[in-house]
Amino acid sequence: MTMADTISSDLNSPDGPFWHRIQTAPIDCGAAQQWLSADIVGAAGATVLFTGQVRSEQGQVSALSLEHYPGMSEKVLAGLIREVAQRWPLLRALAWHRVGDMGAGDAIVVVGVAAAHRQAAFEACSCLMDRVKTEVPLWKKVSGPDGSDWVDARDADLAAARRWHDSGEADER
Amino acid sequence: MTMADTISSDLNSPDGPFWHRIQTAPIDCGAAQQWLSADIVGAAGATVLFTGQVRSEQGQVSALSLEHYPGMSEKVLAGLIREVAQRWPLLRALAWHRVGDMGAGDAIVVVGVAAAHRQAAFEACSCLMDRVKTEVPLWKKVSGPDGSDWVDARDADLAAARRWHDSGEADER
Amino acid sequence: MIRILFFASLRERLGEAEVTLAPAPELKTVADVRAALAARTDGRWAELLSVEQLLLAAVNETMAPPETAVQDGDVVAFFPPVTGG
Amino acid sequence: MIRILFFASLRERLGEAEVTLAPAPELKTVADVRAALAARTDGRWAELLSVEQLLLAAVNETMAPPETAVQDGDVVAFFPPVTGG
Repeated sequence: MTMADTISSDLNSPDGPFWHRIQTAPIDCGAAQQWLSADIVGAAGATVLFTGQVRSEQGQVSALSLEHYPGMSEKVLAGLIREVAQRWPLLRALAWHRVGDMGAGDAIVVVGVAAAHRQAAFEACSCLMDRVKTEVPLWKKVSGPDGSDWVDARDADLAAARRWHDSGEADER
Repeated sequence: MTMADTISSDLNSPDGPFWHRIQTAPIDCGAAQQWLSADIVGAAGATVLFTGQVRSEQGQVSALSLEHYPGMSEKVLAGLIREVAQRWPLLRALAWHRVGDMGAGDAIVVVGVAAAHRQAAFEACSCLMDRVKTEVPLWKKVSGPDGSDWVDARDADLAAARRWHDSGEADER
Repeated sequence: MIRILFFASLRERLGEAEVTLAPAPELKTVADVRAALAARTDGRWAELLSVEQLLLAAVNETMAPPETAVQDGDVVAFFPPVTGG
Repeated sequence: MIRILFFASLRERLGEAEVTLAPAPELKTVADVRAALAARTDGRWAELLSVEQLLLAAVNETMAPPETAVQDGDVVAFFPPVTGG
């Protein structure tokens, strides 16, 4: 029950409109973009893809290790996608999050959406990412020349996530 | 001087931080994402990539043809990237726009940025795209079962671009 | 000479992509050039270049409002509002 | 039994990833479970689970405020604020 080292089961799938995944394997951002764009009916005019990568912080970070709560992390991720897709008219949405050990420059997370129009795509992707940061049970530990330590949650991230609550969604639940 | 059918010269380059391109060849969105993420110093924590694709509009659009003003379109695109990079701290930015003939589902444009933090990346990418839509000399003509016609400019696009003027940039010029 | 370019629907409806005008004392601005073109009586010039039409202009590849100065050797372009992206 | 999981820095500092508590009349809520754990006198339980520590909780893989009911067979998890993305 320490660091998750298994690829979680995919109840969702690349064949449906939503695709979430917690994975130890490196994230293939190109594959994510390709899947988002592959809308056979041609109804998607816009895709927005966000990637978060390990920053080296001027050499202070050489490695990053991500722990999650297996089972719950997948469930929360799937729920966030569903909620965001209820608020904006999305044709496709994905959220892939890596766990385990990675190094500077590696992709930690990729979040993307496809929609008919760009405004909805930008807003939905931004909202989904803000909520992934603050609601999915994932914890970062960074290692550098001075040893390793757990990353503290940032107030700025909580404030960013609250923006979306104030303007609708959460109020309706 | 009708439809541009040449790939414009690249005064900018993949080796620098900014990369704009007007091209007749299909756009490779995966390559765009890869270039954005390839930040060797590891200072970029976030990338946001937008793609605009030809929508079929329930079969009303079978083909799209894009005309541009060769020379001016490249110049304006380069200028927009520079302006956006002055407003947000970007590590990389690209804007590739296709011209000529394309079909439903094809990528028309890809715009992307890399930054240390995600808020800046989302805002800069959204601003750059809004300005590309309203300032670069490009014109769409769509063909469908009922013939072909030029696309009218949308008030919503002008309003979207004005958002960024109201909140800073243009006021400072 | 002043080179004048037309793009997109304007080019198509005029049936011309490019014309030239000899520099003249009364051609001081973009608005003057447009008025000179609209004064042509052949074809649809008067209609398509009239001030009622929503057109943009550029001088030497830079967006130019009607009052922008024009001189010998300049390239002036007229086109409808842009629709890229 | 009630299964209790710990994650990240909390797991590391406690030196435990999982414990179990026998159901009891006084263990009605998440807050009760936390208080029972904080009452342990061995190691750093009192310090790390005290109400002063900012911790989140989940019951059966759903985020749960302190007043959430807990019953026999539930899985309760405690962890620090999340830092993914």
